[in-house]
Amino acid sequence: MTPRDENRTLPADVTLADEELEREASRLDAVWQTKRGLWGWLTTVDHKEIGRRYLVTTFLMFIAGGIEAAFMRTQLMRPGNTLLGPDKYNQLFTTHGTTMMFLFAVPIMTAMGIYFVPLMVGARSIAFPRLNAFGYWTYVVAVVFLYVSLFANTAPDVGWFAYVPLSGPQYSPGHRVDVWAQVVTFTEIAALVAAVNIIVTVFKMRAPGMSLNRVPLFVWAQLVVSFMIVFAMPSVATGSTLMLATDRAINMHWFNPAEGGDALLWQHIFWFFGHPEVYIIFLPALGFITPIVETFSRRKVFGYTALVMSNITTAFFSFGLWVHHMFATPIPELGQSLFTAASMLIAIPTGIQIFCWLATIWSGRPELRTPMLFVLGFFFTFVNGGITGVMLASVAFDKQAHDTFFVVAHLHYVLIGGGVMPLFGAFYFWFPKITGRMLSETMGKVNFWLFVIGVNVAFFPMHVLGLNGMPRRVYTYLPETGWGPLNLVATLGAYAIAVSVVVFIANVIRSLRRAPDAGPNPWDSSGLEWAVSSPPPPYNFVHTPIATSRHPLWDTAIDLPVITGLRSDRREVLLTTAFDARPESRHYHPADSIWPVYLAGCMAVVFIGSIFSPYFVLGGLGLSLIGLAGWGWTGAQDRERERVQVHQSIVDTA
Amino acid sequence: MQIQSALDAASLQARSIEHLWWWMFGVGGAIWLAVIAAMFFALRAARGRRGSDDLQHVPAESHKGLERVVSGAVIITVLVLTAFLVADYGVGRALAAHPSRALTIEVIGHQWWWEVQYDDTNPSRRLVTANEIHIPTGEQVQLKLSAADVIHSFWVPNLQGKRDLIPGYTTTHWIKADKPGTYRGQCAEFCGLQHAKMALHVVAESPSQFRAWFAQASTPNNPPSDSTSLYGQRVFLTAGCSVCHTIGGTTAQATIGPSLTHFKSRATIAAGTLANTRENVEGWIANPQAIKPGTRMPAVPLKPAELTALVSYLETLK
Amino acid sequence: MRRLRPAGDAGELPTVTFGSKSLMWWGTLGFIVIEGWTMALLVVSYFYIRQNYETWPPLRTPYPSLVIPSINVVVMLVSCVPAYIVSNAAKRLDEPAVKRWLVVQSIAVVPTVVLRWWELWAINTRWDTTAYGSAAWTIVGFHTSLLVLDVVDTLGLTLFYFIRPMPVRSFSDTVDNSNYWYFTVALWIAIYLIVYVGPRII
Amino acid sequence: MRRILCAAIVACSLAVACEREERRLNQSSPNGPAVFVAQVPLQPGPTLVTDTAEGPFDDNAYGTSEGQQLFEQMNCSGCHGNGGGAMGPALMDDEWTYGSLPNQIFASIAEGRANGMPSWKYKLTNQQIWELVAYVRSLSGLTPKSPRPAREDHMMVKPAPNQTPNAKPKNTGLPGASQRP
Repeated sequence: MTPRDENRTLPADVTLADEELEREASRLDAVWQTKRGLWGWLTTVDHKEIGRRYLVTTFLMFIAGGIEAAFMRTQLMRPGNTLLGPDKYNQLFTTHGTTMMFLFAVPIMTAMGIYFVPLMVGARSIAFPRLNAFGYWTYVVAVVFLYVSLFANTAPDVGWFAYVPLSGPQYSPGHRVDVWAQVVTFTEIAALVAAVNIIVTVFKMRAPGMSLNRVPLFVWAQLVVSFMIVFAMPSVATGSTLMLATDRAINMHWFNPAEGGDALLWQHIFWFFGHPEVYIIFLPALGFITPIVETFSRRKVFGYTALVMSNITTAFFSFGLWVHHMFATPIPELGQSLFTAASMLIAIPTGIQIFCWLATIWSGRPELRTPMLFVLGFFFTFVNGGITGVMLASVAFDKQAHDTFFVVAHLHYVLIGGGVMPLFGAFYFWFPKITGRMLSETMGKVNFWLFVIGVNVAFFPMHVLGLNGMPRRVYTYLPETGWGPLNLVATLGAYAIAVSVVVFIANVIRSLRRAPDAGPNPWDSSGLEWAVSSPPPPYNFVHTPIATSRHPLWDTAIDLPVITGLRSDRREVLLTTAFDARPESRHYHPADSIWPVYLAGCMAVVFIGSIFSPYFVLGGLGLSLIGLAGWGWTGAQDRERERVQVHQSIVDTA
Repeated sequence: MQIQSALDAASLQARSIEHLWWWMFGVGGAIWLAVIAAMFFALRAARGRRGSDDLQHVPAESHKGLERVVSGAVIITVLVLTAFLVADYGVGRALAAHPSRALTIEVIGHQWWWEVQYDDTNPSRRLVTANEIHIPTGEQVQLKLSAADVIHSFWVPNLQGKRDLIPGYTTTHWIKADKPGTYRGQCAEFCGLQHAKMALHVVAESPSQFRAWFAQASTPNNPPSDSTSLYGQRVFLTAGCSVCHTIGGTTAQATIGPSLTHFKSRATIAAGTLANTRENVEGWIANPQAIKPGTRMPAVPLKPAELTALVSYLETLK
Repeated sequence: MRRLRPAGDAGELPTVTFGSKSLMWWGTLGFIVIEGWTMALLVVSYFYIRQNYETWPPLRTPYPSLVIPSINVVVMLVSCVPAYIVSNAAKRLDEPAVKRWLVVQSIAVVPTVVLRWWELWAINTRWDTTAYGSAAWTIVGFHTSLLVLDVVDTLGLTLFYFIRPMPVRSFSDTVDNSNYWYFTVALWIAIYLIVYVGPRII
Repeated sequence: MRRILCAAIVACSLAVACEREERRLNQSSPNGPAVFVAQVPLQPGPTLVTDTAEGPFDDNAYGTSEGQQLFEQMNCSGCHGNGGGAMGPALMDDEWTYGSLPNQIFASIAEGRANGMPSWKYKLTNQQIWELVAYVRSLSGLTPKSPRPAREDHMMVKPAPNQTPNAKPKNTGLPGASQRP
């Protein structure tokens, strides 16, 4: 059965009457609504509820990491400053890196995916809602654990890369590094379940008619990145959980040179994850850019296929570059040149994407609203970071710049320019969808200008500092090095960034206090997420829409064709075929459940406990058995009404 | 002393890298300007036709044009990258070139100081010093790098790129100074509490001066003459200094801390942290933690008289 | 709000599907990929460590013993038979057969976990003596966690079938459980060859 | 709700963690060498704990690990093995000729003992000796487990080649646990 056949059977001009829709909506509400109160809050599996929490928590982490950065910048403001000693400074810069990479950048991108992918593909929910909730709670454990440790003077102090042997048992006594290893473990679990969730949602739950060549680029980016997560995150999980933690806890010798272990093994394992990580942060951000550019250039994006292809090739290349983080280590020259070539190659797909957007803007009708401004800020900042990236790919030059402030400048240009600026654009763009309220344009422009100026003032001088020989991760420096003035400038820039973030927060608070004013589609944008009310109802779509093109809302002027017939007396979602999205089956959608949060608690006992005693591990696993049983425990809901399809034959079990 | 900088090259290697940098900087800057210019032009005005649906529709021919422009830009990118690759490879070759045999110096990284040993077939003539490397100008010197505890990185920007010192590995590195001078370097791989204060100096001298220094450095000092320094020596040998430090010609032969045999001949103390002046040395011995929190040098409890005597003894170790 | 035009009806679509039509199948596949990939990384690290030794296993370290591991390989292969029968019965929605053979499968899989304990010691060195020991123990240990997970899953499923009528879709989950078991066994055969047989060859 | 929970966690972890994790860097002692009288276990100096049963670094991870480093650097292994004992007595068992209390061990290190144990009081500062005390006591499990250093980055003493595989691992988190007699 395809939409087209149905179009023949049903007269094209019939549309659903409003009161009929309302009746259906109220029925769905009764079924999909999350319970009120603490219990409902703990048990909800609504992907929008979870996604919103994810967004808030990750943004809090952004602020926390920012505060740490402010402390560090203040310490480095002048030579020989004594605000922070080496011990505190090392804890702060490690927590800053860990927070920004593991607790902010990656999860906030997946959070956007968790919230918007189902809406954009026209699904009522995400593929594995309980797993989704479990992932969020695991992430919360990581957040709480790291920050409790920070205040307990137990924050990791060996850098977010935790090189052995410095992070090994002999040179990092106490439990600081164990905290790091377990925080990483939790975030890996969260990232992996989110990735699987998004992959399956995209493959099996797209609206009828949304064949792969009609999938929005936002969703494409999320899909590609989810695949990257599946192949990158296990690497660091292996390193931190199965090697570093065991080295520290039960005297394994993975990294003990005297017993055949190898310090470089860690660097390979870590960077095999660590380099794709950058693109895991960066590609979803590119996914935000396309709809913003389309909407504010008032035209469909130029070079859709090229953009999709660049996404995929970037993902592939990004796994072949990790050694360019290790050019100063004893690695054969030839190997190094190969990685240089790969590192430069990856600039091409990124370039293609930028050219395509420029072409879109060029041939469109640009409107400089705040989201668009942030995209322009992205061009201004990220291109710079990309070029320094190509420079760093050169072995010879990298031998000078490696581990200096030049790299600090480069990575912040890439991650802030390529990640945070599109993210702010996305906030302004989709905030109305999430809350039903617009953000103030004026405050948005203040926010933008402060931010873009702050970023460039803060990080541009660091290029020079690096070339003038200032190494990274130093808690202070001597006056005679002459690094003082530029560091002062950088610090002032950092303060400007802080102010701009405060402006943003004020903007959010201001608009949250106002009455909803957005309406379903304030920007007159083209994606399916704009077809539903803002904020969307718990079931997303009363009737699953049919995607007739890449820009459903632009191409179907008035009537939106929909698929009816999904049951409204129980949670049910529509599954379609993986490639051309033909309706395939109706899938039972699980009810709210306490077990996700319970199991996350068990994970906390297992992994945090493993630092102290193996008995915690056994205990935690024992407890989780209850959780697994509860999770799997399902009665025979209306068995007789199921329609079963084995292979091709449909069997009624009535 | 030279400000440490990769843009103030004092050797073939550093200079070729510096040239590579300026070249890449020029090209990269041009590309950046081009993109930003394109961006502003793109913003200048609405192009294409405004359709009934309020969207811009691009006529086929100008779409063709866009395609041509974009693919042109991509081709340029590819060409530039290829150029970068070639340039990098060339410089890499230049850096790799080195003579078959040369003066070999072992550098061992410790938390948080540098041990320096001049190789010699005769172990007794093996010269051991710390935090200061003397090299003759105009010739390539081979460094054998290894680490005693955690990973460090040897980096003297004016002379050469950096190389990691990794436990379990011995890596080789080549440096060469064209003109005499003192070049500052600093540990470039995070190595713990005092990573920030783990510096070293490379002193490049004319070959003759170098030979003179080497001869002088290889001979133990003659024992102290005046009573104060004699007292100071006794303090050194009894108050615990000798547990970690070596002073040639005395019973102090421990290798846990830097060798102090020719202490006074070095320009700095505490791994390039302080100038080697009497006040600094006294302050350092009295309370190292105030200067380098976390350093392994303990605050040895000494009476004022003992301290001054000890320092005046150290002053004699030229 | 745009007006909605009904253009199709999903009412007639099946609600329970098997294989790649069902979500659970995709989820299982996802975690199979993740776990397989993690294991692959561990194996690569194992060979990376191997480069640091002249002899493998290191001097004064005996070869891993083969008896118990070989027995366990056989047991696992045998246990695939009931798993296969179960999944076929499930596809036929033949509840009695599913129940019957799930019991058999449960009985067949439990011994693998028991044998695993001696299998760990069959490595013949401790994890804290050499990097070789660490690598071997980590690989076998990680597979043990997958093994235990799937055995628990099988037992739980069996239990549920006997406690109360299961929803029809759990027949589909039962099939996926069997698939996951095939994966666990296949992975173990690879590890058996690398960790236990390997040192005698390389 | 969650805030209260956090507060609780913070409170208790602060309590347990601070002491363990503190990097207590070598403090300067007042001038004048620390003088000891062998019979009296009292020492002057700011960082000393003398008459209590607990040494100042017993539950401090950094101090214990510094002690471990000193143990290697001062070549204590020369006589005591890696704690297993050789020319000198083993430090991993629970036989203590001169007592296992921190101040007793302090005295043994500072004063030296008969049959070859040298006196270290003029070679090491009080703090260094206390760090050694913490490490030595950790070897035989007299200090709390969590601040103890795990294995060191050097050669482990290998077990006998024909080590019986079905011996249950007694992994005490101590370096070279497998070599215990």
